[in-house]
Amino acid sequence: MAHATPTLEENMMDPPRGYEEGAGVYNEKLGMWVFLGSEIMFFTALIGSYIILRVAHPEAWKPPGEVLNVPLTAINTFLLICSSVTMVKAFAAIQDGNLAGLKRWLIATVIIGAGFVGVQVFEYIHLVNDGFVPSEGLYGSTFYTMTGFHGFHVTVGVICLMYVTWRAFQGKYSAADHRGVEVVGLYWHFVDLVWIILFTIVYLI
Amino acid sequence: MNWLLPPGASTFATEIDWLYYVILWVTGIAFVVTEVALVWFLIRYRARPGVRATHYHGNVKAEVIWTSVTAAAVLVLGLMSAGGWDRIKGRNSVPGDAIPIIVHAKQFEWQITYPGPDLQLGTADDFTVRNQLHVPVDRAVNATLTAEDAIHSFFVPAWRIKQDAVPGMRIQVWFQPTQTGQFEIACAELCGLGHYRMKGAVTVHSQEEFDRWNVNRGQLALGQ
Amino acid sequence: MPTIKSSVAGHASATGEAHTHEMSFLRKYIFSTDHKIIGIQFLIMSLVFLLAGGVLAMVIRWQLGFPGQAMPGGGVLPDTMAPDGIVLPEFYNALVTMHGTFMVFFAIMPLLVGVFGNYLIPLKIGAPDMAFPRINMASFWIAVPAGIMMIAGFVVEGGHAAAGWTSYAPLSERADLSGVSMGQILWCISLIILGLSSILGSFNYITTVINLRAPGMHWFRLPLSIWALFVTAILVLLAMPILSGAIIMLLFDQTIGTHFFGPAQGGQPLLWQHLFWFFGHPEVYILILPAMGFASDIIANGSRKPVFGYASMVFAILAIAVLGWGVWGHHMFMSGMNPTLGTSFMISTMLIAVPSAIKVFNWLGTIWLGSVRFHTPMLHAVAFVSMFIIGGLSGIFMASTPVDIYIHDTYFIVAHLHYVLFGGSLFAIFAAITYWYPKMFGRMMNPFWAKAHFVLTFVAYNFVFFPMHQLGLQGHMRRIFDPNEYEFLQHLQGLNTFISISAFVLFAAQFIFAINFIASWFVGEKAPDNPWDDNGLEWTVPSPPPHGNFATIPRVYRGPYEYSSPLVQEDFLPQNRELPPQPAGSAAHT
Amino acid sequence: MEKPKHAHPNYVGIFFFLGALTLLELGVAFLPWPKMVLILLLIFLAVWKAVLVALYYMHLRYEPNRLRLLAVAPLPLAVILVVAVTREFRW
Repeated sequence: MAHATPTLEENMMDPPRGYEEGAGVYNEKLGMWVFLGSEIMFFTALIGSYIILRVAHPEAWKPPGEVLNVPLTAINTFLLICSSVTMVKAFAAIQDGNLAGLKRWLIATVIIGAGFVGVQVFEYIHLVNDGFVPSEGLYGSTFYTMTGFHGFHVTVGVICLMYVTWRAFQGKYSAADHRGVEVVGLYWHFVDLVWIILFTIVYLI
Repeated sequence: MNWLLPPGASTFATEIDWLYYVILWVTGIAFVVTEVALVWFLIRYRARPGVRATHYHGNVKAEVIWTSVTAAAVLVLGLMSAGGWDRIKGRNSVPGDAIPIIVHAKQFEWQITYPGPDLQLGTADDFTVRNQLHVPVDRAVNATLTAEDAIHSFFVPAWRIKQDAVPGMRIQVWFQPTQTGQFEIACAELCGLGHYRMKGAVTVHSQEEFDRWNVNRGQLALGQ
Repeated sequence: MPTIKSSVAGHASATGEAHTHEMSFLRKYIFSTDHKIIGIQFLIMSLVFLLAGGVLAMVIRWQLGFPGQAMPGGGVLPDTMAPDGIVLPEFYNALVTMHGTFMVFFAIMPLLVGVFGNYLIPLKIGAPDMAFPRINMASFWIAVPAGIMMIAGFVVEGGHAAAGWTSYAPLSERADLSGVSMGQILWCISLIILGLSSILGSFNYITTVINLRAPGMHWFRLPLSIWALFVTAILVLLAMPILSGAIIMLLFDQTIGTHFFGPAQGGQPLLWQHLFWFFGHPEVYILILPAMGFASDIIANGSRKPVFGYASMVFAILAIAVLGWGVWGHHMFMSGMNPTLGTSFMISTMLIAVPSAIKVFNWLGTIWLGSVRFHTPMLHAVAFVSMFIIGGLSGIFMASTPVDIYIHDTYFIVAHLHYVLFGGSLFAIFAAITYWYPKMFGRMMNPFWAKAHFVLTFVAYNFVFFPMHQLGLQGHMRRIFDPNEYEFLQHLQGLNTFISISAFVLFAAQFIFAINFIASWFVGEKAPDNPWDDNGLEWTVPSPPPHGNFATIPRVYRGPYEYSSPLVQEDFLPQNRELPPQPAGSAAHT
Repeated sequence: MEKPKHAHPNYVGIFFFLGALTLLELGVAFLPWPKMVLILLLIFLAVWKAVLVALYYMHLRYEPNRLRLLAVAPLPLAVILVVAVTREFRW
């Protein structure tokens, strides 16, 4: 069981050397997955409350499309899926050591992600102008809390992505070490995944 | 001072107190056995010069035994409790001939609506009294608990009955007093500034006395 | 044997570059990324909150012991709290609320998880630091504003939150019902921030334990304290966000007029209770599992004997953690919940008694055939076991739904929870502080005063909390400002006064500990590396350990409880000591 | 140590498939079918999409088993909470 002293040339994408076998992935990736477990529980509280309240008072909700703008949100959903694929393309690029590709795809992801937030703000403004506010019964309460906190997560994701992009422009990532890209990517895809669920249960059901 | 449970005055008191004493015995024995063993081991196996502790990692057989004994004991207690719970709070536990009343809790009083002489709620002879619960002895009463503002909890210690009153919900609680006399209603759920003085008086009448009171008040209500 | 420089071995730990050069005072002691410094920072902060929570308890006990009388020194309080030193009911409600909040969230939980999670995990598993030292530092510095905000609630208009530490809606969400608005909002925001701090801490612990165990430290060689802290971190990670989510909804109900918990437009008060206790019951185990872990370590050391049934101890921890997610409804038997649901929660609650009982029997088995050294940590650990027995057994009364009808929300519950939280967690915390103090500060605590503190605390504690069972059995409700309002409680005044006087003694005894703690820091006897002859890796390094902990990552050869092993002369055998190869079959247990 | 390489999954193909599923959802949501059928169908489609994202974009498919286990561990808790509490309102 001889271990070489790790050097900078080592592949940083491997689990830490010299320790007992752990999760089989490097710390940051494991940490992000553990953190996502916590995020799952946070959205469980919000989405779970929504389901419970809706089971208790089905009459407080309107049929899909009546209050909420489904076509607009469908476009927004599509945007978020686009940003997921650009993110994963960025990851694939740096896996192959393609720094230029990484920068390109990251910028695309940041722009599309910011676009999602923009559309959501636009949607909120219109809904509020139409009198659909958080204090409008259970429908408004759950809608704004769930989509609002999702939007907050997207915003945080965009900020993190901007940081990663900045680091990419400084050339900090390589085929041997692109932990930052992968970890932020995991978070970003998770946010996309939550939106997939939210879009269905909030807008379509 | 009474060192165990105070005297009970409803049918539930018998059942709950019995279960309480059963658990007291079971846990009491467990308590004495474990604490005596603990103290005895500490004294018996205190460090003494030249005596080395036994290098010993455990005994699976002993663990299996005490695990199964504990599991059996708590499961039996659980099953015993399940029956009592069902008789007291179960969905179908309310006797059919129970007198219906409404207990409406608000900061910081109990408003009790009686059915009047016809023993039917929602009729003209219904009447409401603040902080006064009058019931006949040996007759089941079914109270519908409602709350106006915060959560309150309807608690009559002598009857061993307690039930939260939650705004937005109608919760059934029933009881059958077995002794006439005066008792107290307390609020058992923190409900704000006056929580500590949100009390009511319970009067358990004989059946005739209750009928007289009920008819009187019902006629007053009709007369208005 | 692998030799890896600790500075590079944990390439994921960002401390690497900080090892060699001198650091400024600010980087070394204030904004430190060293898990040991962060642990000590948490220790100081949570002991301050423990004291504050204790002060609140004393005011509560004054009011109950001597209702309506002017409190000595109470004149300093403003008229909105206690005019002329006489406690007002609105202040009383804030007192019970904040006593609970301080103790649960800002004292016991950080003491167990924040302090010892930070201090012990890397040292005991043989890692140079946490996996993410900077996030670890953030976790402490996020907790500080949360604490300040929680204290600030006392001075805002309308007073502090007064809806109980459980903050049952709708009382907590409507200022017109409780008379409190800003205090409750601060309570919410503070706990959301604290939740973030706890989550950051716990995902760090989990990653560290999974990925940074020294070679040879496989799962079944981990000390039980680390097992307990690891499982606790998982519970924190998964339970805290539920509380955060619930509190966010409560905050929105108060501030922007949503309708989650207010019944006016279909909100459900019971939803708050379900969410709160879905967090709250795992929280109960968060507050006891690490205590159990410390007790296991210290009792094995004090008995000079391996822990009885190590594997079943681990499985009991895991069983408690898993079952702990299915019992939350037992806090709500009287809430108007579906009675069928009540029955299932009762059965699951009864079952969770089993792993707790296994642990108690195993502690007894550990002492059996031992050679008991009565050092202060051992005294506290044994007190923990005996008090936990009482707290555990009294839990069976309230698990039984019919009996709970009577004792729910009475002082019986108060007695039970203090037997578990004070008799259990806090005695284990005292055990842990006195045990690891030499490692933390490099000096021994004065053993005489440490024992004096133990004896006084143990006696006074039982005088305070045991009679509370009796109060509860007489129907004495929790959280009532003046029991004399009720005729059926008036005969209990004498008992209440007795409890209060005992409580004052209990409180005063804690100053012995405080003075011993502070004074030993400066003038205590210098501590050797391994004052208790313990096997853990943390005792193989200097007291206090240097930055980076280990000169080389240690190699682990056996479990942590090889006391009185026949393989060596001494009665302890450190985990990293390499022994010459044994003839086959003689070293069965490792 | 050489990292076990795998060819990049067909990310773009999955992207188009996700888009198609979204369109399908939009179509299903406004069908005049019984509400319960629609709900089950929509949830099925949403979970399908979510699983695709988790397996390929979050590359859980290529991770060690214990990491996959860790990732799905919180889900039973979510189910317990929702199933138990909805029983309050549907006795």
